[in-house]
Amino acid sequence: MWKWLHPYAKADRAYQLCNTLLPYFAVITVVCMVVGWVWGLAYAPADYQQKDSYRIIFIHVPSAILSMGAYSSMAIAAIVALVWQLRNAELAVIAIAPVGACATAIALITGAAWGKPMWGAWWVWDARLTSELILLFLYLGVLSLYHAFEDKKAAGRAASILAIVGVINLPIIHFSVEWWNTLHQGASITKFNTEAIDPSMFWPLMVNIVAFAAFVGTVTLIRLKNEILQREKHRPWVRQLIKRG
Amino acid sequence: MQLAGPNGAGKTSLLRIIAGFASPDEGDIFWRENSITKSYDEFARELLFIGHKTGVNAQLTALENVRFWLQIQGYNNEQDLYPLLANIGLVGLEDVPVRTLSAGQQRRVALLRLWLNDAKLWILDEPFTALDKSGVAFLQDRFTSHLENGGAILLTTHQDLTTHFNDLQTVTLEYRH
Amino acid sequence: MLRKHSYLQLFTAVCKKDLQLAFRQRAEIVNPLLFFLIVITLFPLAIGPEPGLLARMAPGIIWVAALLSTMLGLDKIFRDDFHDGSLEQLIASSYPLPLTVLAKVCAHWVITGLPLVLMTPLFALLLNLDSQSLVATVFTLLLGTPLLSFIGAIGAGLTVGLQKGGILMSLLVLPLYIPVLIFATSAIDTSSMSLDYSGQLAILGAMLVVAVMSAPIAISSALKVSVS
Amino acid sequence: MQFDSFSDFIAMGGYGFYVWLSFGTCALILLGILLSSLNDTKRILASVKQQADREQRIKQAKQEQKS
Repeated sequence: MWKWLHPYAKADRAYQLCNTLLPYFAVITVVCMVVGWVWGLAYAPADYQQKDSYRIIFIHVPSAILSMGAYSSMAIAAIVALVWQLRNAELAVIAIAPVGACATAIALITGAAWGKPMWGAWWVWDARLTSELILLFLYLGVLSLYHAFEDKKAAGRAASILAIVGVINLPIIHFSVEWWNTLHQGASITKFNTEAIDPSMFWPLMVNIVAFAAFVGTVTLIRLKNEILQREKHRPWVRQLIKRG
Repeated sequence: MQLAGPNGAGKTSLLRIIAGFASPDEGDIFWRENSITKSYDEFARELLFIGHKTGVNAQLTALENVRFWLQIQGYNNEQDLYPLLANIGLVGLEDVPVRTLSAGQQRRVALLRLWLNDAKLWILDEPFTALDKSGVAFLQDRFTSHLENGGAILLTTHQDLTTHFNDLQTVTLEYRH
Repeated sequence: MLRKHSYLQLFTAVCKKDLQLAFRQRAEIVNPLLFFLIVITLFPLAIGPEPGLLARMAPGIIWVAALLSTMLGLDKIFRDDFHDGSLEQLIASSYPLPLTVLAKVCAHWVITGLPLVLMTPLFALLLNLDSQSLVATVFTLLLGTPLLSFIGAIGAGLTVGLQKGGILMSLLVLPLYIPVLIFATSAIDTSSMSLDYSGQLAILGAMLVVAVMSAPIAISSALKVSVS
Repeated sequence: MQFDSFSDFIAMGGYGFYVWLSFGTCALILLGILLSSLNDTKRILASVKQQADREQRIKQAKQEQKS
């Protein structure tokens, strides 16, 4: 059924594919990142309530969305790897994991920096920040599992299984943390919600989200190329690659 | 001195007792008239022990392992080890983690210590295991040169050494129920 | 082929090897820290995010988590060396074994204890510890974690030869950790009431000195038993 | 342009510290992961080259032994 997918099962074809896609992703990333940041920081109107501290939204929301997005795409790659026995998909799982972890870290830091002026404390056990923190633990779990194996094939398979188990648990964790937050609503913490966004803030946010997604794509492609090279180190086509410089 | 006997006759445990790793139920081990339990450091200075376990760390490379061993025995470890590694048959594998080497190659890394020490007494537990023809011959030359300059070797092996070493004494251990 | 006997050379050689090994497998440094972070996150989820309550319980949480994460890192000190035979070579070397053991425990502390102390401000953030008790926590951890490593190494030495030594080791060692826990947490409590807590620190320091002097001897005899 | 002068832009309505802290760490982490991935590529290609040289050394040693 997935006929068009099979040629990319061979490593060097996949390597070529990454090479061709990389420049496009890189260009989109640079353009959108510059436009998004300048637009968000300098030209978007200030929020009537939070004034200029709300500008952090332009990196907090995209990185939060991307941390979820990266994890689900990692899980999809894991499912493809395990169901269709596509070895390259396993490499994709390992390529995405560190980038997703970085996106989650950014979401956490920007969330804390945004929360400080609003609530006076760097870290507040708010529902979304807590589930973001647990997501970071899931990422680090997959990464440390992968690095614990000597033989990289088994490592890839184990990491894929953990990624799938993780993605199944994500909604459960999210729901229980939300419930935990409302349970302790007595505590003096307001919900971390963002009001309806009017167009002048909506478009820079969209540009930033696209920029972040393109960035995650670019770095994943670079890392995927690394993983393919690492896995095919002894193949002749890698040796030619060295000679061509 | 060769310690012979069927498997499980207690050869290895006797070697480990003599090397001071295990304590005998009765009796004691003496080195130069004083018991090793009291002055173990002097005895250890003149002892070289190579057991079943190679004593080589799998994550480090062959070079790092040998350099570390030289340091903990007090020798200077800056000496050039490449020729030594080459003529023991490990050329090209000097800077590869030892876990990627075969059992025979790992044993050769352990046996490299025989060329790098001035210990008088060698206690070797099955030194010839996993070694090929050239390795065995290589080792026997080293033994003869060590014996020539007054060293002593106590080893266990199933190889027939009498052809090579004429003044070899053999002690055979049997089961004692 | 003369042999010069410098204890410093042996000490640096053993430490360098352990640190080199640890940096070659980053997981050995990162895993205990991650474990510590996750244990710290569990408490607010269990007892609720109310800042006041968390701040009051923070010293206990941080110290129990420190205890458990050192325990996690302990069996690694001698396990690899025991299984690949390097431990035998260390015993059969002309250097005294307690010195080698001292070097190994110091290397282990640098790998597991020091990062813990450096990360305390982050943990204090999660439990919104006030700055006074943060300073006290850092001091108590700075004195306490080497103490935990030394005492724990005795347990590790005793159980290295056994198959399922992990659980047994914690049963042996946790009771020995109780005095350290009591004095450390009380030091942080007194600091949160902005009183002088140097008394508790002095006791911790004394315990550390005793441990540095006596533990290596106990550890080397434990290792000799495990090797035989 | 929302701000009349560059210094206002930096001050960011009094929240400058938080905004620039978050944008700064975000840029730092993004650059970090990007550079470390590019560095990995260099490291892997170098190790492939080193492996090729190692095999070359072994081949030479074999020839010397034969001759």
